[in-house]
Amino acid sequence: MTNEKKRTINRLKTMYPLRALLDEMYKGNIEASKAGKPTAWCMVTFWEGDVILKAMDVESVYPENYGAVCAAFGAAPAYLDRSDADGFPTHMCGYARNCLGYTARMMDLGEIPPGAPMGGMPKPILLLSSGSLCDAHYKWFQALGRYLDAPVWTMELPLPGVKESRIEGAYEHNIGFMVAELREFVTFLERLLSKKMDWDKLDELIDDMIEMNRVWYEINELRKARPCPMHSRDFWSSMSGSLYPSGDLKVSVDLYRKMYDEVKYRVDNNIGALPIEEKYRLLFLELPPWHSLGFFNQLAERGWNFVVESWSYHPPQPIDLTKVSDPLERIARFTYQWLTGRFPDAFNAGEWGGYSAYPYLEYAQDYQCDGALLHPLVTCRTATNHLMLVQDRLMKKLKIPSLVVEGDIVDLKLFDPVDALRKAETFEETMNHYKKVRRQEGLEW
Amino acid sequence: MVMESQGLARVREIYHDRSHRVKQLKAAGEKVIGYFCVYPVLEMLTALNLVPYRVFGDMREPITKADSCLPTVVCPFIRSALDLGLKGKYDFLDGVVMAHVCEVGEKTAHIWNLYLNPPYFHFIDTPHTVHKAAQKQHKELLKDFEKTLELFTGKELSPGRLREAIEAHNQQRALVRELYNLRKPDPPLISGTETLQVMVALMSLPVEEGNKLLRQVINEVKGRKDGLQKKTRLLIWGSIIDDVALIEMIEGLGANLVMDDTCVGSRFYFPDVELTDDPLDGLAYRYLVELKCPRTFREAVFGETKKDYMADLDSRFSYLKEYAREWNVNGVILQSVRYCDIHGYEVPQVKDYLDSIGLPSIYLEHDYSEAALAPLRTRVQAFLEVIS
Amino acid sequence: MAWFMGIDIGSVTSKGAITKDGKLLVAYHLLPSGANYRAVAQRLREELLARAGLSPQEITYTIATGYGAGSVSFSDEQVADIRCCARGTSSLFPSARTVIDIQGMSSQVIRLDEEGQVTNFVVSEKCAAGSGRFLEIIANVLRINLNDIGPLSLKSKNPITFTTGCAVFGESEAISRVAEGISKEDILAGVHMALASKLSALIDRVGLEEQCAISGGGGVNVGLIRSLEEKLGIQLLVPPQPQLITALGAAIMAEEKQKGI
Amino acid sequence: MTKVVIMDVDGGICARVVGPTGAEHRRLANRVMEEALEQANLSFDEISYVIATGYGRLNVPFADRQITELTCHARGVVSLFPAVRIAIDIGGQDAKGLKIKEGKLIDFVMNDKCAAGTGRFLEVIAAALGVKLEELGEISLKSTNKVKISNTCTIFAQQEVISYISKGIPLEDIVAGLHDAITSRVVKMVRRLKIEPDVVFTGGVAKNIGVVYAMKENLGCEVLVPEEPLFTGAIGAAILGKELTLGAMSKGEPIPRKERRLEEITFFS
Ligand SMILES: Nc1ncnc2c1ncn2[C@@H]1O[C@H](COP(=O)(O)OP(=O)(O)O)[C@@H](O)[C@H]1O
Ligand SMILES: Nc1ncnc2c1ncn2[C@@H]1O[C@H](COP(=O)(O)OP(=O)(O)O)[C@@H](O)[C@H]1O
Ligand code: SF4
Ligand code: SF4
Ligand code: SF4
Repeated sequence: MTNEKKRTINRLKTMYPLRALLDEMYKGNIEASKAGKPTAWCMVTFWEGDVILKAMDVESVYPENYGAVCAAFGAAPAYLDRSDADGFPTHMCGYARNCLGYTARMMDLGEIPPGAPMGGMPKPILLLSSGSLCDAHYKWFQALGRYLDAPVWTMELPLPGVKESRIEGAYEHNIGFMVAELREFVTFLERLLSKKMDWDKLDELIDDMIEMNRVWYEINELRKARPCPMHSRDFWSSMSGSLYPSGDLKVSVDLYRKMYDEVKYRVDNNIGALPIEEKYRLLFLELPPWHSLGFFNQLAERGWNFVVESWSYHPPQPIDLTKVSDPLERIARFTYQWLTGRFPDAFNAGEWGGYSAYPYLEYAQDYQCDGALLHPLVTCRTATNHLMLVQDRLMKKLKIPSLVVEGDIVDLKLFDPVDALRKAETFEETMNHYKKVRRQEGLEW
Repeated sequence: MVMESQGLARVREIYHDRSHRVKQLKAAGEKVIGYFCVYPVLEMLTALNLVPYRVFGDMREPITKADSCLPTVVCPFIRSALDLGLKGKYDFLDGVVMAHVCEVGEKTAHIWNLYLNPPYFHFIDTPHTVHKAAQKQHKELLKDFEKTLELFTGKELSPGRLREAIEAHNQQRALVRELYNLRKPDPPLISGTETLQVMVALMSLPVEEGNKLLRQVINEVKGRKDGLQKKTRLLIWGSIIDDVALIEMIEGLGANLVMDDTCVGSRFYFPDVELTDDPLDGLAYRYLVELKCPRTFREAVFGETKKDYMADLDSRFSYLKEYAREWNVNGVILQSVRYCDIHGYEVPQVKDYLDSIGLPSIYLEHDYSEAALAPLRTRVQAFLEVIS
Repeated sequence: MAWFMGIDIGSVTSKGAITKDGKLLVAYHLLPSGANYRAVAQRLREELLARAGLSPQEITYTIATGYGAGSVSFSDEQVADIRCCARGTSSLFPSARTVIDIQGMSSQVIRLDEEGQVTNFVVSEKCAAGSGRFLEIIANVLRINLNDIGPLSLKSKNPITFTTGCAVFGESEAISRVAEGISKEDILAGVHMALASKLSALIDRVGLEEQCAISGGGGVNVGLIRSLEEKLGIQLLVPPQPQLITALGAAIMAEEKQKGI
Repeated sequence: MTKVVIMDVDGGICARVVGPTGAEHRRLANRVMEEALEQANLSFDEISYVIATGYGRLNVPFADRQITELTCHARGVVSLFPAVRIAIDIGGQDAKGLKIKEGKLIDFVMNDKCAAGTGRFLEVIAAALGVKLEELGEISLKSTNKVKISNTCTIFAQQEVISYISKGIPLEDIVAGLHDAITSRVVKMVRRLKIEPDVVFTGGVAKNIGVVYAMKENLGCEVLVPEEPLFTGAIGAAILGKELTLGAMSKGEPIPRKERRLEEITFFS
């Protein structure tokens, strides 16, 4: 925390309680499991499955997040070794391999491995995987079948192309697909738990979830201001509230409202996230180097403000769902909006890259970015696949340059802060250059 | 008059100059549609008189252009295919159909559409499970596909024509199975290398032409006298193999590849399409449920609240046991291109299954590059030494 | 009249330059870096001052760069070598839009604009087989002076193909080729081709734009230049003292900094 | 290195010779072979069967058969340690891990691409330090505070090591750091095989007691080293040769020898 003391970034006070939610989640999981409450391991299903589990009183644990935790605590190498030994190719997702190794150890010992960070993840009764965005999500959970006798439910999510999404009837059959999927899932859960869904509870939970995301969306809208009032570091610290909703959602809604007030106050009073002049406004993709976040403080000292980041961790643009009475349809429409909300604009712009590239073109303009910092990860295809495309689109359409700094999610040594800083220094020149180019081409904000 | 070569000689010709024939057809006014992987529904193309042409990469050509829009840590097969596209080698295609096979396949679809902008392009967002809802969705997606095809060709896709196309493709599948039966004797009548060349040729021709060629090949192979020698019999499983280099290397080390579970082989051709009242039902079912590629998630008994690992393996992989028995296999080569998550996660499970039925196996990971195959030689050779 | 100093402490060679107003080069010098970067920086400074006939106080601003920049106690500022290299290149070749910089430990490809500002760049991995070091190693086993490897390799008619991508194994391979009676020029030409193809993979990552210059120690080598030109199908801009480019750029940046450009 | 083992019909070793491989595999293989014959007091014609293995196995003109080093190593290791489950072999050209079950090779991993992570790493750096390979082990055992080698590349690690020397860091700490660097690279690779005892460590590098020590530390388990770790592959090849010969004889078949061409045998005159 020594970096914090120097105050290179003005952290939001309201971020801390949101960040604490994550720690509480791990503690809560363990306690709940001791109290005999069932646990499901979930892949980030992006708003689809988690509320349903909550409504059925099932605790959710997020192995993907736990991968980051293990990496940060230095516990990952032992788990990775174990999964390598079990024959899983090493080029695959580090979080997945971490989880496979962890699970193998847990099943060998018959209990949570001693020394597991944050108390470990309790044994699940269900694996809720997702067909969304990432192949590792469902293949990883399928592979866990080797150790766990828990059933795997793969939650479907349509991922249409921009043009295909506009074929007549496509919108509705995609929604219909999601609703049918969710319904089948509820039926399955009812059988698994031998109890009935409490639809009223679900209804309320979904409204809370939607409201929480609306506030969260509004907070991020405020970041378009110059100087930007909130740094990506604060975003990353508080995003877990919406991605891994834990505890009472009403509490989270309240925390986000407080955050909104603080950010609003800053905007009204022209207070930026940097104590010094904001020289460069940056866009960040995708997962940050969790272990080297101090790197962002070093950049902050040079006047780099990170004003917006990965669209997939951002909430959808709000749409009116009050007239949709079926709660499952409400989640479906909410989630589909998150995926395809920008498709009409993408279509008009002729950007077939869809959700993987187009949101960044909008962000870069709306948040007036000077450059993008891309962080390809050796073992996370999903966070890497589209980066070259984004780099190319940003340059072609908006003359915004990108700096590429390699790293990994578990092999923390791959990110070299010294080298990264050397590149960053050079990149300032590149950003200056393109500022001029944009001005010449009438693109400058 | 130039005599058309026949049978395997013609296969070799096509293999070495894949696009020659479709370019002729194109010059004669036909439209050629490229497709990736095994999920685009070919019958719908055939029914509209479009010539399906499978898009492959090239293991012999260094990837230079694709790196500007795909990172190097993804499947080199897809990178290579896109690279060829960006180099203009697929410019003769009138359209391209891609499906959501894997994530990088999906991303590449959009990149292809954006950068190569073919006159026709369609992406089928094939579901990831075989849930009832997914099957229904798949049919809806095929209807979407139908709409864009009709718009492109200006013709209507009639159920009658679709049924004829299904029959023609089923015919091809039956012939391929017949050819594969000729690999059952010891020694097999046709080598793995030749078989792959036949498969590649079929994927480069209109279906009826392919059927004719297949009949010639089968007759020729049946009449062989001085064929192959008895050697260790292998099955090969895994990600795409569209070039004979790997197979040739393995067979050159003293083995006969007698069976495969890859998508330029049995995985593509074995399941038939059932002729249902609405032909789209049979197609939607076959292409989602019957195709056995690890990109589709399946569990032992769908919706079952209990799980049993071995039963799960058995329901997913028992066809491999059948193959091994019928083709009298001594060992299995599991192979995957590097960075293929779909196959990577599957490997330990397939291995567990093969162990459980007492079939030795080895896993090879390669870079989809002919030059980089050399280090695998020793591994394969040692494996052969161990199992024989 | 003001003078500016640029010091580039490389992994192999340390280079220095003094410029005066208007970016004119007045003195330069090269020394092997050795193990003690601090000492070599001092000696370099003394030698440069002597050559320019200046006293230390007459230097208005000094910029240090390169692998050992942190060891230059007398510098006013440190700047990333990529920027210095771009600036140095641009001062000699204003038309250059790409520069390939081949150093002893790694290589980098830089894209730049008409003012010598970096518009894009890539840096290679730290593997000897992708840097100038590979050439040193092979020159050493063939017992050829580094200065001669370029000219000699140009005589080759049948360059060998290296089967390994590792400099250490490459060294053994070169030795066995010698034993097989293969000529030294064919081996050298082979090394140049091997390095050129590694570099071209690097170039592909940022895209090549003409005009393209070469800098760093690799630019001293006509054989490597030829192989690169063949591989890329273009003609490279070769500065008179390629190794010095980064130091020159550092001195130019010193002038810019001092003038607040 | 080139090694030759001559074995009698009962599995007894009559000769065991090692020589450098050097640039000219062919001639040297002949020379080492000659020496071995001398040691065993045999003529070449008296050898029933010759198997060549290893990286240069195709360059042995007088062999009846070539078999990969993986199979030969496994055979050799099993003959010495029947309970072996994992064999780690680090030679000068490559490093490999073998997984063995009931005496049979069932899986393996290998690196022959990057010299870091093979014995060559130590050769190169020992030469730079002016230390003999044989001495590395003893030296490193004295270390109390091993350094961390930050460069992966052999060449740059060599440079790094020299700078440590000039900074006055004790030689033993540097050497111990080197042993740790090479061991952790190899172990990382071998872990894929799921390590279970007995673990046997062979190859020239296993002669280095410091690496053996680092290996134990890295694996967290006991490591067995044969008395002559260099010869494991050659012993395995000899055993396979013996088995082939005896197998053929018991079935009354001719020994499946290659025609030994005369001009090659004249090398031995
Ligand atoms: N006289 C020469 N002739 C040919 N190549 C040379 C010569 N001098 C240096 N080199 C090459 O330049 C490389 C060193 O380049 P340099 O830019 O000085 O590196 P660094 O900045 O890391 O010290 C050497 O590895 C060698 O390949
Ligand atoms: N006496 C020794 N003491 C320590 N290390 C040795 C000794 N002899 C050989 N080595 C190591 O063994 C390596 C050679 O091993 P070897 O198994 O003969 O390899 P290869 O079969 O690939 O030639 C050398 O690189 C060296 O690191
Ligand atoms: S590959 Fe990336 S997105 Fe996919 S599970 Fe792993 S960390 Fe998550
Ligand atoms: S080989 Fe794997 S990654 Fe590549 S296209 Fe096929 S499924 Fe996708
Ligand atoms: S391959 Fe060779 S040159 Fe490259 S890092 Fe490894 S040891 Fe160094």
